[in-house]
Amino acid sequence: MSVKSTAARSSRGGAKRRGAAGQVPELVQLLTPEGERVEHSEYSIDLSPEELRGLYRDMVLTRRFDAEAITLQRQGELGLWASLLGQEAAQIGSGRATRPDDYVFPTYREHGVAWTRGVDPLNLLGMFRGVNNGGWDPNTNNFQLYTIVIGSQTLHATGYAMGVAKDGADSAVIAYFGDGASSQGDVAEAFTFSAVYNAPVVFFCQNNQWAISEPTEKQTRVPLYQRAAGFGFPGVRVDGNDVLAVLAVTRAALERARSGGGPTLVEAFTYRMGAHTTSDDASRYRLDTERQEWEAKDPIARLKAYLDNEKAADDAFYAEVEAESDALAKRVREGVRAMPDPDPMTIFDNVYADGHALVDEERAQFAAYRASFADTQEGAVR
Amino acid sequence: MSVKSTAARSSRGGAKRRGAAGQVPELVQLLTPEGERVEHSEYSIDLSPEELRGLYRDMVLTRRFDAEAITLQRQGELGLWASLLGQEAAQIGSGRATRPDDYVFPTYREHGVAWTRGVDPLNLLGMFRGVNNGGWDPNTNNFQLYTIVIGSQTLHATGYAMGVAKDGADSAVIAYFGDGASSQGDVAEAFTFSAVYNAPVVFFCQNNQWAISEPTEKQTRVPLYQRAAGFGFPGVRVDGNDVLAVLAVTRAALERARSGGGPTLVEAFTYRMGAHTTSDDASRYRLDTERQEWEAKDPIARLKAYLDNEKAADDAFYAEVEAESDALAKRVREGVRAMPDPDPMTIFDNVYADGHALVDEERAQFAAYRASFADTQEGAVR
Amino acid sequence: MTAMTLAKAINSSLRTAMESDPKVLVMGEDVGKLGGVFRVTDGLQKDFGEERVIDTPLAESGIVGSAIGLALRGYRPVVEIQFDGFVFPAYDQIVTQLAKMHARALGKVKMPVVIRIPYGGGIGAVEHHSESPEALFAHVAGLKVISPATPSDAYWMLQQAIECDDPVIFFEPKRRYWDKGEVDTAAVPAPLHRALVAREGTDLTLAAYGPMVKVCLEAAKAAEEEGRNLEVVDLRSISPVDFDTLQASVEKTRRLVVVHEAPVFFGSGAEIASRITERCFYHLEAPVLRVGGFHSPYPPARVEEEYLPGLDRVLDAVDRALAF
Amino acid sequence: MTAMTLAKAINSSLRTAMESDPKVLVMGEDVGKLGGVFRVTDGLQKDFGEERVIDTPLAESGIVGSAIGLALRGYRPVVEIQFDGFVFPAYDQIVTQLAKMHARALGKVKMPVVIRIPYGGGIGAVEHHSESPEALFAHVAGLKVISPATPSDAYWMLQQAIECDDPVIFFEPKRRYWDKGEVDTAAVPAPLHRALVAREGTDLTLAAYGPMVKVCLEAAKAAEEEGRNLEVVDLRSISPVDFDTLQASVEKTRRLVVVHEAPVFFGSGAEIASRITERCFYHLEAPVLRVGGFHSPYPPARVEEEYLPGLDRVLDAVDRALAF
Ligand SMILES: Cc1ncc(C[n+]2csc(CCOP(=O)(O)OP(=O)(O)O)c2C)c(N)n1
Ligand SMILES: Cc1ncc(C[n+]2csc(CCOP(=O)(O)OP(=O)(O)O)c2C)c(N)n1
Ligand SMILES: [Mg+2]
Ligand SMILES: [Mg+2]
Repeated sequence: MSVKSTAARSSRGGAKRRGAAGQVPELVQLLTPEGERVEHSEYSIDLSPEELRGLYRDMVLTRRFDAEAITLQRQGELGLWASLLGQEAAQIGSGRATRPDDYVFPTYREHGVAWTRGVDPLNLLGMFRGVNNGGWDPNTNNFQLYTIVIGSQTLHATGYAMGVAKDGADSAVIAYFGDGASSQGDVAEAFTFSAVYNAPVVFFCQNNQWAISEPTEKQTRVPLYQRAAGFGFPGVRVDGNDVLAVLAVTRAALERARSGGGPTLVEAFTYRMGAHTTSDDASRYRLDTERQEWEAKDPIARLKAYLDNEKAADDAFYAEVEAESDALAKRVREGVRAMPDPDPMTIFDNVYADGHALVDEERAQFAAYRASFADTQEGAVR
Repeated sequence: MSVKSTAARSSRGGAKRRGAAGQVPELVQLLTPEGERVEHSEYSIDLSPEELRGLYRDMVLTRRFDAEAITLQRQGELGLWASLLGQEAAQIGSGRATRPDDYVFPTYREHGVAWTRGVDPLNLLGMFRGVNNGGWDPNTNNFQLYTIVIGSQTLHATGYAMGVAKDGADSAVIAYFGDGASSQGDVAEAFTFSAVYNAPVVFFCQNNQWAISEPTEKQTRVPLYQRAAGFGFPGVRVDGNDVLAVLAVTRAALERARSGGGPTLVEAFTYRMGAHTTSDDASRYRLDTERQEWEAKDPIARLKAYLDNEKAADDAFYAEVEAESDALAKRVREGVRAMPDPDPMTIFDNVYADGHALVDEERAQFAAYRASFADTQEGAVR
Repeated sequence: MTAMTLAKAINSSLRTAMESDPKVLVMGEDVGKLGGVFRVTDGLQKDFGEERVIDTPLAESGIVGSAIGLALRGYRPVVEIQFDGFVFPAYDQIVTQLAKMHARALGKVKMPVVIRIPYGGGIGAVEHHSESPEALFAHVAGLKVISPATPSDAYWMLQQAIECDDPVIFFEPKRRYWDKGEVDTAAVPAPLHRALVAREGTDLTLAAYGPMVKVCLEAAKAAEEEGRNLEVVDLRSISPVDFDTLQASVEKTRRLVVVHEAPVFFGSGAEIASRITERCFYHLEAPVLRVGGFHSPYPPARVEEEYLPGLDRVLDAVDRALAF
Repeated sequence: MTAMTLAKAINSSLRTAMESDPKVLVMGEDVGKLGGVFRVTDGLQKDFGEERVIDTPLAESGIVGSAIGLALRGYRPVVEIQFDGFVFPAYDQIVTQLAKMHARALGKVKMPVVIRIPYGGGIGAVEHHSESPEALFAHVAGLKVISPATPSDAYWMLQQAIECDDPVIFFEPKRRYWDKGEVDTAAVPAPLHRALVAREGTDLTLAAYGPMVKVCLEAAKAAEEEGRNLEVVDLRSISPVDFDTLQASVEKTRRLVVVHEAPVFFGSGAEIASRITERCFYHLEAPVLRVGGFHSPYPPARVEEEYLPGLDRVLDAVDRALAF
């Protein structure tokens, strides 16, 4: 990464290496892009080598899974894929900050967070393959289904957090959303509700610089983390490619929520290294040089440099992670290929929990209609 | 007004007489409740005695009109009335800051602003009488129709302001809304759009402490003017019962908009002295003592005290305004009583500008149906 | 058996539900101290506290969106939308989230959220306070849509809606809030989505729900004086519609007029007419006629009586149907 | 005459409108450099600049709300909603503001706003990307709702919609974007709300609009092989519906099947069936039958072909109608 590019970015409210003397730097960082540990006046972290290796493993496996999904999409096994490439630290760092009793409300790109919650990666693929609209039980891992309508889930998270508070539980809730989503009225309403009820929720914004083809300047003219103050709760910008900083900042925010401190907005400053989805062609709207600059800040390379500097990992470890990655990719590949298409009659399932006469009627009619093809040659030909 | 009550209010982010040494006071004030002129480091104003008398006259006439409307509602001439009692300074001060080429987007309570724009007060009554849903041409006085769905008009104002900028005109736009409205997603989206496009719009929030039965604490836990900073534009809180301060602050904000400075949020800190509307019973949710405290800050009494201190008005002037008030009330009373019910066939008018076959069909059918009663005795009896 | 107004019946029903299930919450604008602009939640906050009767910020999407979250946490929120015309800021949350969550989760989560909406005209209100948007919800799979016509149904149907594990849009006929009727809080209520024959007749069926049931009963009475014997079916439920009950009625009377306040175009009457025509094609002696609002915004209060389907317009349609 | 895809026809139409009227604006998410996710606005920002082809923040209510303000200022915004399922955050602005502003102002202001919505399924997409919400707009007075089926109609109807002083919801059949057809940019187009007989026939009328017209034409062809002569009416407009043209067709064929992708319950077919039944009661030899989506959320892509009305389901309905 050239210092110049960082400077350019900071002119639009972006990353700064260090604040002016006496000031808290705008961007919380605990690990430089070169893998050096730096201290921060407000956030600290002290992880064992094993924990550090765990984060590395999480990020590598997540990236591998993501790459496999892209391949599967290219091969026609998935209809679409939304890659998290480049956002591994933001997701693993924040996801690993949650406790099992916390509840997570993702968008559609939180494959890394899902991993930290113990959701089987295969489950994430159902929706992208087109066999379901979200194939897991949210309550198994306290990980809600992917939400596609931008911003909606921030309100669900707020309501859930209001419920946690009513129950007197000390769990926290975390809602993921993007820089683009910050413009949705629902997100502002979530800020208002959570502030007024002092709900234990962390709003985790992955500012990956782009909302499909639109740069963050089309959504805001000041850094997004500053949005929170006007609603009466703290906002903090963290280097989203620094897994240690993300972990530290998210932990603090979740702890604050658990202990009655109310909401916090965390803006993870990161980058979407790939296209928006496999349907998108990023070359139409952004220069590859921008991407290249961010490559120098790669979250995995950064942690590896640190692990190596600290001698916290050896070749055997890396080889083991590599083997695990291969196994994961294989399992995913085979799992997806074996994923059956749903029975068409499931269209009528789960529309209602307590039944609905019209659904019953349509189900019966459709079954009869389909049965009519079983015996006529003519029908089958049409 | 007791000093104590002001202090109590300020604990929830309310009025402060003076900030701590060296700090800009949170609440811009140029006239104390006792009618003393005070200076402010950022905002100043210098009005001629005639201009001061003009503001007084505006406020008195507006209040009289409002009182007459309440009476007319009690007499059954109006179905409903939303009184502006107590908010005269906020409305006259801001309305008088606008230029004819500026454009105003009101809610449903901006009778004072309408007055400053030259809208005939009678026009405002049509909707409350139930003879129309807004009976004036917005482009005659650049004063949009009253908008009932809370918050919607802030986006219209933003779009209009985007258009002004596109046209290269140096006009400004002002959007009125309430403390309750600040919670609507639309208002946040208006903040986002206006900031991103640097639209020449002033968001004028009359924080009258209540949204029907809900105090401002149910909408926000920090002062509302602070909302703006997180969207990248300035917010300022002005003593909404001080017509001079409101005029000065709004003028500055409009001027900023006209000269390419983009949006500003003005929070006029004021009080709804009456019930929400004539349908409301404020005694169910608030103490009359609160109202009494605000009476001591009355905007009209305050300006009168100043006029008297400055010897800027004499008895003849007051008598003249009184006479004008009586005449206005009479004209309004008579005008409303003479306001005819609409012809039922107008239901079909103006649904579309370019026509619609179904409306034509229904109009014809309804006309035939109504005509059928003209000749049958039986029908008329039913 | 107690005589009470429809508003009071809803109040009692909420109270009963809150007493029997601590997970039931009431939330909305001004539902607390004020008791709602129609006093439907009067006294509830006093007795159940601010944690269960929640005055919300002024943001309908926020209200419904946070209710969804509360439901995910195991609560059963009963949301009040202040007036019909103010449900639209919440429409996205209702249509894309509330209605679809159960299906999206393959049945793993439930959405027991009731959205109470005072609806319809006839109270002399300003714009957006008199609309009937039920068709806009009935078209959406995943929602149940109901509307009581009497205090007794208001009481019981709300109980059933709150017990239901699906989202229910509960349309309250606001101009009937002050009408009194007997409520037997110990009765065994009819199934939630069952239509009831409110008046038996032989010559033609009038079908309605909510505020129009009363108008239809009055029309039937007026028609009786002219020697016509009309049956009135109170549909009670708009999604699903109890077509079996209606079909039985129409097979008997051979004529059907559907009445609602909402605009006719793309309104409930269209669905009912189409389906009944399909089911009763050889029985019908006249096309199913519809009486409802015009294709125009709800008009100013001083002409609403002309706009709203009243006795005369219903009887006019009856005449036309009988003329076939 | 040029052959072009439906997407390209819309692109050309926008270009023509922008060239001839400087007040025409294009706005939406990703409409600029990207040219929209379907490339429908491809190249427009390059040629007309960022002031006229506006990439907006990600907020649909904001997009429509600010378009209303721009219209008040004299502009003619053409708004793009990225996918059908994302129009709902803007629903409040559309229904309570855009649709009612002209009437509210007693005709003093006009609302020439076009809202383009790629709609319908069949493209293998994820949730919210395949819906057909047209009924939710047609029920609302003040809006006009149209949907072209061919590149030529896409070109011309968009021209006419932009020229219209009323708000128009322009539903684009997204799965036909890549279908080619002849467009004569010098032709005199049919009136905007006129239905067209796309194929003449005598035995039964198929009525459809947008993506289903092609399916109906294919069904008619298939039926021909079985000796049945079906007429296909392309309605083109959903509000208003050209009932005169349809009535004339049904009086001739005496049977009608309405086809759309949207759920049948409370869908367009209901309105069309009711009104045609009323108008043609003595002509109809069978009830009007409807073919459309089920009362369920749009299903996952891998079963959408079963969900969507196709040749077989249309022909099944034709068989049923002819069996009466
Ligand atoms: C309400 C709504 N409008 C539009 C879309 C289409 N859409 C999907 S993703 C996206 C961009 C989201 O950007 P951001 O919030 O930054 O998240 P990112 O994809 O960058 O992770 C858009 C416009 C949508 N899903 N929902
Ligand atoms: C979207 C919407 N929801 C609810 C209402 C009902 N309502 C009318 S005024 C009002 C309170 C408004 O409070 P505020 O914004 O503070 O303005 P004020 O009346 O105090 O001037 C409410 C809830 C409405 N008009 N629109
Ligand atoms: Mg992004
Ligand atoms: Mg207020």
